[in-house]
Amino acid sequence: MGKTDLGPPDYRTMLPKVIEKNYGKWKYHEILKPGVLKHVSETGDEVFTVRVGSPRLVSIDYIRDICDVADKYCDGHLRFTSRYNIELMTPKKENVEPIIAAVQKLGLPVGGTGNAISNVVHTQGWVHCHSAATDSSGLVKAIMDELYPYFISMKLPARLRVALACCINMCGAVHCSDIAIVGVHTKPPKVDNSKVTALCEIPTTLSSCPTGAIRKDPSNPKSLVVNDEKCMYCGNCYTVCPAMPLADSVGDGVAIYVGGKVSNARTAPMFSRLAIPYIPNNPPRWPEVVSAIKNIVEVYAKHAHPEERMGEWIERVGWESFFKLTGIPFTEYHIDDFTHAIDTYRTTTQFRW
Amino acid sequence: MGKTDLGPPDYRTMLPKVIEKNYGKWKYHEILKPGVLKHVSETGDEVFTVRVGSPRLVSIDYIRDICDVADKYCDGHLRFTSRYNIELMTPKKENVEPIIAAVQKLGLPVGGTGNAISNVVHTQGWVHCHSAATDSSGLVKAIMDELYPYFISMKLPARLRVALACCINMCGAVHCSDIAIVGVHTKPPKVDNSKVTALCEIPTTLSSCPTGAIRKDPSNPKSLVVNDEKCMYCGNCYTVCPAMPLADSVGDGVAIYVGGKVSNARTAPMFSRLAIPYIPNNPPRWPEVVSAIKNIVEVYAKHAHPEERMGEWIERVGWESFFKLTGIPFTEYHIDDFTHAIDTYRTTTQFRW
Amino acid sequence: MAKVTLGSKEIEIDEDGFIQEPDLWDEAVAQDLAKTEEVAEMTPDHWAIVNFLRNYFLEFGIAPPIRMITKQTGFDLKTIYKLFPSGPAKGACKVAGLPKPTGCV
Amino acid sequence: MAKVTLGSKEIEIDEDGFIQEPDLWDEAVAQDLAKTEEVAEMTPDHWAIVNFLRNYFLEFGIAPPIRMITKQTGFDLKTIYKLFPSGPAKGACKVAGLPKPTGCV
Amino acid sequence: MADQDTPLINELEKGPWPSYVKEIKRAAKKNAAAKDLLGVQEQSFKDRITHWKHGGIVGVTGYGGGVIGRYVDMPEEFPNLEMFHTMRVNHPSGWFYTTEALRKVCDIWEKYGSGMTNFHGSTGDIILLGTSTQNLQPCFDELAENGFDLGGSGSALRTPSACVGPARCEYACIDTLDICNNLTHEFQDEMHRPRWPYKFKIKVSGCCNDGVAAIARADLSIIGTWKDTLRIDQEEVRNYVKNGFDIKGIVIDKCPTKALDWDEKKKELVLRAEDCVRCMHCINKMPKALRPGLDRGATLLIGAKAPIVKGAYLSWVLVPFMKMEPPYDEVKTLLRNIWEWWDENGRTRERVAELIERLGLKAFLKAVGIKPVPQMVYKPRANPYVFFE
Amino acid sequence: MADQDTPLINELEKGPWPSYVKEIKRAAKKNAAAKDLLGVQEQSFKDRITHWKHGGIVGVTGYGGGVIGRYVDMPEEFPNLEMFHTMRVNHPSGWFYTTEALRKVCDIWEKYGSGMTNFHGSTGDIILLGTSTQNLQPCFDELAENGFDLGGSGSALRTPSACVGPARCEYACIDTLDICNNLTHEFQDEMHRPRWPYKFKIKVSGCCNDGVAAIARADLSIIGTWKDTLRIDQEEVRNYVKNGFDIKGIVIDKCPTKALDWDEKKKELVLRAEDCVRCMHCINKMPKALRPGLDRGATLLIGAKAPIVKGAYLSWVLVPFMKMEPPYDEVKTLLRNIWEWWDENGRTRERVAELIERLGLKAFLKAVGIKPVPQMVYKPRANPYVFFE
Ligand code: SRM
Ligand code: SRM
Ligand code: SRM
Ligand code: SRM
Ligand code: SF4
Ligand code: SF4
Ligand code: SF4
Ligand code: SF4
Ligand code: SF4
Ligand code: SF4
Ligand code: SF4
Ligand code: SF4
Repeated sequence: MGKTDLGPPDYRTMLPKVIEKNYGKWKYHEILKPGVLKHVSETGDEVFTVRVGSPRLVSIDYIRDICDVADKYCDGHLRFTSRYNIELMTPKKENVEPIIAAVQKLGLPVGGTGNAISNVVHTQGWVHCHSAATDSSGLVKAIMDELYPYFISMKLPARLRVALACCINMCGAVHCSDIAIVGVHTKPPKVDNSKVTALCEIPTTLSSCPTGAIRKDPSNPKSLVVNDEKCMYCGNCYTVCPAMPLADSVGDGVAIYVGGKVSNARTAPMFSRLAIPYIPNNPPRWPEVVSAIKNIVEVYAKHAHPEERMGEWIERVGWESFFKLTGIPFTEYHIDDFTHAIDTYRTTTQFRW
Repeated sequence: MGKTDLGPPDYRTMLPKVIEKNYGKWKYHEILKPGVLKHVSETGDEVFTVRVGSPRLVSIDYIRDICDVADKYCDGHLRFTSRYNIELMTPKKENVEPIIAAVQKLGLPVGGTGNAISNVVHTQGWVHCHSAATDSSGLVKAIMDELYPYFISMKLPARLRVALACCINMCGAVHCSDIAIVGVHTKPPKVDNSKVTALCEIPTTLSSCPTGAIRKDPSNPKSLVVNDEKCMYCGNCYTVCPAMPLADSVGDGVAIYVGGKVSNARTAPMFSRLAIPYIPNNPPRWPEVVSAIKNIVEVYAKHAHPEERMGEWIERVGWESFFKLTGIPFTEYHIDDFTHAIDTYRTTTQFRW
Repeated sequence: MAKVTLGSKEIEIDEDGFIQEPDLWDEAVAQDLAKTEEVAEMTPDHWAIVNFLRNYFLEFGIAPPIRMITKQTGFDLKTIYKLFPSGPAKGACKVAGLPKPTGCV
Repeated sequence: MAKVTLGSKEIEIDEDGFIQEPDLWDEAVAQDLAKTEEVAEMTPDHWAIVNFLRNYFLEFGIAPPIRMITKQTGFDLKTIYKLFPSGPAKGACKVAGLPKPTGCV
Repeated sequence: MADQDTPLINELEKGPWPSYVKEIKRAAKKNAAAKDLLGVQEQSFKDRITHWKHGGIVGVTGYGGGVIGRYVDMPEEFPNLEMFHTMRVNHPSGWFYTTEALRKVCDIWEKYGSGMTNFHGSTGDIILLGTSTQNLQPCFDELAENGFDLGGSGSALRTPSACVGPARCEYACIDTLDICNNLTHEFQDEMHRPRWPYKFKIKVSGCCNDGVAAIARADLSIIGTWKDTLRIDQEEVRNYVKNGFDIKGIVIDKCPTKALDWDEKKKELVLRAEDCVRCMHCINKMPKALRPGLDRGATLLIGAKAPIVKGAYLSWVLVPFMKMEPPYDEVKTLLRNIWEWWDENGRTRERVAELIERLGLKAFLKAVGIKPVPQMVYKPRANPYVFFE
Repeated sequence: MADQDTPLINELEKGPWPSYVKEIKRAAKKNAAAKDLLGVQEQSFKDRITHWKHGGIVGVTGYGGGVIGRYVDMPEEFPNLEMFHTMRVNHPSGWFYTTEALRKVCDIWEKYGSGMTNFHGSTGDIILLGTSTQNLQPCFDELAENGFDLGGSGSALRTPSACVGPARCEYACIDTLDICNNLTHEFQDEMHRPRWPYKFKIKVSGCCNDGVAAIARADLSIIGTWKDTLRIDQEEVRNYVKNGFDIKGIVIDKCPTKALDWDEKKKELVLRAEDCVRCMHCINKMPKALRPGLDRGATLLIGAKAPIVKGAYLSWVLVPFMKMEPPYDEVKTLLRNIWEWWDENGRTRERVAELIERLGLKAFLKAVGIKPVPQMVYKPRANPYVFFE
């Protein structure tokens, strides 16, 4: 048994010199152009940052390529952002263009700053997770190919955060994103009763279901039945009981939620809310999902005021206008029927036609 | 058996002539002074209305007195408002002052219009109801004696609606009033098991309790026990089971809620929210309740913007400011712990110190 | 509360005339109670309703909802008021010896 | 899934080495399972934990929460990891023949 | 009951606001029950507790409601209150009366009751406060002779009410009085013969100022509105501004959707009509200059109630717009559909909103045949728990 | 796996955004598991379904977490994926690296794993994607040799994360990196040896722009703020305005509490300090002119999580203001109190917010010793259901 409980490396050993020196002394910043930040310190020092898009799921050789660039222009330091972008920092303004050239040579885009669409926070999908109702890296790639112009520019009314989770466990801040793509099942779990006893804690499984859809089979104490009527395919039972898979090649697909945010700027953080309840999976490029997202982005770009996030725009014009402007049909699925549903009902005569 | 299902008298038989003639044709109105409205019709006709405060709980002789005034100046017609005020209407401007003089002779105030405190919507209290945790007419009288200046003037930032319910059944729009006074019990019901069988449906009683505090006594199937810990004195069990009274001469009192509204003007309707959890009953004049209300009204009058209702003012400045400005202590009781409590928690870093 | 003679028994009733000693109820008591509720004579139709009420109460501990009464007895509400002019709650339940209804009926 | 010999029996295990035929579990099986989890020898302390886990599971159908284990056995978490280096979930539960824990433990 | 016997309540004869104690004393001069009422009120002030017993089922022939039975808990001390029932008398829509009709009610009540009344109860009935079981039927019969009927109580339709509306208000977008009167007459059976899981209330306001507080306390609210654009008389707007009216502070800044601007150059009020959510505020503040549009109807909302048992509910939008013309068949059909579903599925003492919450708005809409529209909600669901069909 | 065997995923080599398929192909050149990964991905694209089996409990000696066990469901077809576990490696606070450290991780992963990684996982770990049970321990040992340790998984403290903060952001009101690093080191045991009802996450943002989305996904959020007044450099404000910046549209009108005005005469930005709720917006838009105040600390919020089981939660205010200075004892004590109460009362798989909702915020506050203040709530209760003591 080797060392344990070492903890992560001390960040102080990782900081570039200019950062170390000006730690806590930054005074202001400017965005020189998409993907390029300049931070100015009270000491007069400056640091230039080139932000580089990344597919997140990468090979070690990719990391080594990036390290080569950092070694060359950034004194052997770099960082990643909270949204998987790479940030290459240098105190030397003259290094900025070479850095850009170097990463572009690697096929990587520079951007994601200011009023842009930054990288998509996402998850494992069919690359690693048993729970996935859609793929993650593949769908993100398809989406970002389309949204690419918004990554390398800053022409949106405000920043727009896209996130994707391959199932409703929602690994990532998907539930509070301007646009959230969520993998959904639409069929109840198929119980494999031969495995229930060996694999599952029955009481845990019963109580895992938010709607109480799972009962013991009265005729067989060691098996479970699902009341399909009461099931809304959340997969929570499957999480605790491997004998209840609910993935389905026909039923699985994607839902789109919109209007969430996390920052406390101007408005309080908001949940993303249902825009499109279901689009079937259509790999490799999910064209229906991609075009639905594009439509939403474009309608937003056209109608929002400057510095207005997606959710702020929708709250201002009303959800009824959102559905009208995007042409997305409003259905019974949009009306909440879970625990706090009643709080979403419109208790005023104020609305738009 | 006489006539049944006659329905109420047809309102058309009750309308003054000027109203009949200009029905649906009114063009605009003015408030000539507190308690006096002038409505102008598209036909050019005018009707003058004198609004008169009333204690609501009145003798038939009082009604006859009013009828005398109406016979003299209003061609034998009058109406009541949705808040118990009397409205004496006449097409003749010259009748206005005589009407005012006549009702004032009866000891009745003229006012309640515009940015005033109108009559208090209230309930039965100790005059008629078995469920009352406080008196209604008595407490209202004590309050209105104090708020009287606000009835006969229009000096508040906006209209201010006061309502009172003698128990949390809340007969009246108490739950959406600028200031709501509510009779509250603070002790669990005392079960009279000798009466339970004869008087109560046990299953109904058990299921009446929102917190599940009532159980059958395991040792005696015909009797009930209350888990005092789980009881929040709502009295719903008493409503269905007379054998569970919870009135208590020491425990009963009054809570004050603020900031509700009903109109859809500017903002959506709002619930009133807890300001003061409990003040013991102190008849005949409930001085603590009266002065607490006066304080709230005065702080509101001082700080609100023009045309800003109590709740709108509080939402603008924040509840933290409301408690600060009024000096009312914020306690654990103010924090919701019922079904939708979580929606009241502040999910943002935005607040005032 | 007062004691009155119903079906030749002394039975305690409340102010509204509902019997307070449910165990003493029998058909004779019902017949006398009916008189207090403007029911001149207890016909089979009356009994159908009273028996339904009583059996339901004995089984479930509550008076049945009106919809249940009309569905199960086949009498519509109009007919029930004809049979019991003071209605199912005040009239029929009283005759059936149930506790005074608070919510339903 | 694979069959392996544990306590001189052929028992099916899953990829993680958890037995799939709980009815075949006995002390000998436990002893063999322990070896796969870096437990050289099953001491009374080991048994105390394993028996608690097993009894709890048989009674309630679930593995006990960690807090329950430490409270009931008197061993703190550090000690449990000393006894079962792969921890209560992977180590002790496996030895006790429980289904593979998902949520708790 | 002599004055010196009621020192506590005598306190409430003082002060500027008219005194109900004086009123009871007036009635007490003629009526023994009213006299005892003084006593029991004093007693409650002393004891700080109510002296009324729980419930009572009394009534008139052919009705299941309309009377609240009441008995005092100290019948020895207050023998005239042994029975002290209230009768709920349905008011004419809008609470308009001729003095003749009112005097008639007073005379009848002098004959059969305590002489004390509430004008009105908070649902809107004339409350005749205090009579005996024996007097109920003759009192009712005589009221009926004179054109008055009882209102609702119990698990029934309750007395609908309406704001003054077109009778004396320029804002009214629907004929509140006619709607109220028409529906009340249509549903007499539902009002007088309780049959549902619980009570059901209807209130009608001519505009969203909501003068009968429908949105807060009616199971079905009918609230006037318009579909076209509010009307602006620019000349009158200018007059307001000329007279020093702070149009920016009072109107423009307070429009909830910022749909208004004041064009200082053109001296014109500019309205972005598609943004107006018809909140009435600008009209309220400038009634001479602004008026509702002309394509009028009602928004129907469902579900308000007091807190028992699940906490209070405000109504929410059910039908964004419905034309309101006699005989109001569309709303009548809707009401019947609602009642049918509620009656079939509701538990005892479950208001319609609670049932909808329990079974889901989706199921309710399907049952009453209404299509989901975004106007029904503030926002779509945030959770991913969708039941697909 | 030859190119022609993966026609579907090959499609994703096209297009402007960098391609993860290309990355897998790069790794596949050196590693058989990565090669099979291409195959299983193609298979999933074809079948529209995942090919990974449920769960797996594997790990390293002495730890109860840090590894996610994974097995493919077609082991015959993809023998190199029979075991394909991921290792969660705790990142240095702020995700700063030397290339030396990074290269080291790459080398180790080349030796023991598939060569595929996530930089980073959405909790913030370096995700080393795909290795066998046998390789876990040696890989871990070698990581540890080189200064890296595992992050959290299971019912444990998860890897805390922090925004870049004072390292490169002028807005940071607290030392996010130091706090994150300090707490992570303090609670190694809680991270590596699961013991609670469920997972617990901590995230640290330097200001309420919340660069790590703490408020949406951390059980405890530590978010920088200030108690005094934001600082205004009027000269720089004037510069903005001079350069055509729409101060009214972009800043004044968007201040949530209307705390700002632009005095056109004095050419000054006027701030009503008591109305500022420190939302950062005006500072964000005029970073050269405006800065946070100087009396700094953090607002602590509790409770965010994803939707399983009761719907998602956003964090809410627990401590409006706490000074944040090493060794951060106050927050450590608070964390221990929270965990103690949660662990004692929580059900299996019940996050702390769900427990608080179930037992009441009141009980929670009492247990952790925090006084109720109005900042914790948007509004007081509307219902009358108060439990008096
Ligand atoms: C690098 C990073 C912090 C880190 O530790 O990694 C960062 C850095 C900055 N953020 Fe951020 N934010 C970062 C994630 C976030 C997040 C979290 C997220 O996206 O998941 C948020 C919350 C987003 C949300 O609300 O959904 C976030 C909300 C903001 C905001 C508030 C925006 C708003 O108006 O709602 C600002 C202020 C602004 O730009 O006006 C801001 C401002 C900034 C500034 C300008 C701060 C500064 O002075 O240095 C930095 C450059 C921003 C830019 O991209 O233009 N940053 N920032 C993160 C970059 C992520 C990326 O690669 O895109
Ligand atoms: C790897 C990662 C996704 C990614 O690709 O980035 C991930 C992957 C999984 N998460 Fe997650 N979660 C990951 C970040 C998150 C986040 C985001 C965060 O931490 O900021 C969330 C939302 C925040 C939260 O905690 O609520 C998240 C919410 C969940 C949930 C729902 C928890 C809830 O209370 O609602 C589950 C379900 C569960 O716990 O059983 C879950 C479960 C899982 C499991 C373990 C699947 C399972 O049911 O056992 C996934 C393993 C996938 C695999 O095969 O590798 N994961 N998970 C993230 C961790 C990487 C890292 O350590 O850096
Ligand atoms: C007479 C009455 C209708 C009736 O059928 O009886 C009535 C009559 C008028 N109301 Fe009202 N309202 C009446 C109850 C209400 C109610 C219900 C209540 O108080 O329980 C409300 C909702 C109150 C609430 O929100 O809590 C109500 C909210 C309004 C409003 C909206 C106020 C706001 O800004 O929130 C207006 C518009 C205004 O005055 O600016 C209004 C305006 C008016 C106007 C000006 C309408 C008109 O043009 O004639 C009338 C004279 C108002 C005045 O008093 O200055 N009326 N009005 C009611 C008088 C009650 C009383 O005696 O005080
Ligand atoms: C007389 C009146 C109060 C008043 O003085 O004005 C009244 C009096 C009673 N109400 Fe009420 N309610 C009266 C209007 C209301 C209103 C207001 C309204 O209708 O606009 C409400 C709130 C709106 C609503 O319906 O939710 C109201 C909500 C209640 C409730 C709570 C219902 C709920 O669902 O939360 C109860 C309790 C119950 O039904 O068991 C109740 C019960 C009662 C009872 C019958 C007491 C009981 O538990 O049996 C009271 C009889 C008192 C008595 O001895 O005379 N009363 N009650 C009002 C009827 C007068 C009239 O017909 O005009
Ligand atoms: S979102 Fe669901 S499917 Fe995707 S990684 Fe998380 S748990 Fe797995
Ligand atoms: S998928 Fe969700 S709703 Fe359906 S049975 Fe499983 S836990 Fe219940
Ligand atoms: S509020 Fe309560 S006490 Fe008052 S009249 Fe209504 S039910 Fe009776
Ligand atoms: S008063 Fe309310 S909470 Fe208390 S036992 Fe009765 S019904 Fe339950
Ligand atoms: S609700 Fe509207 S229409 Fe009715 S009286 Fe009030 S202002 Fe007039
Ligand atoms: S009615 Fe209301 S929403 Fe419409 S313009 Fe006037 S103030 Fe604005
Ligand atoms: S959260 Fe605030 S302090 Fe941290 S990086 Fe973002 S803007 Fe800077
Ligand atoms: S920080 Fe936000 S609240 Fe404070 S003045 Fe600036 S914009 Fe207004």
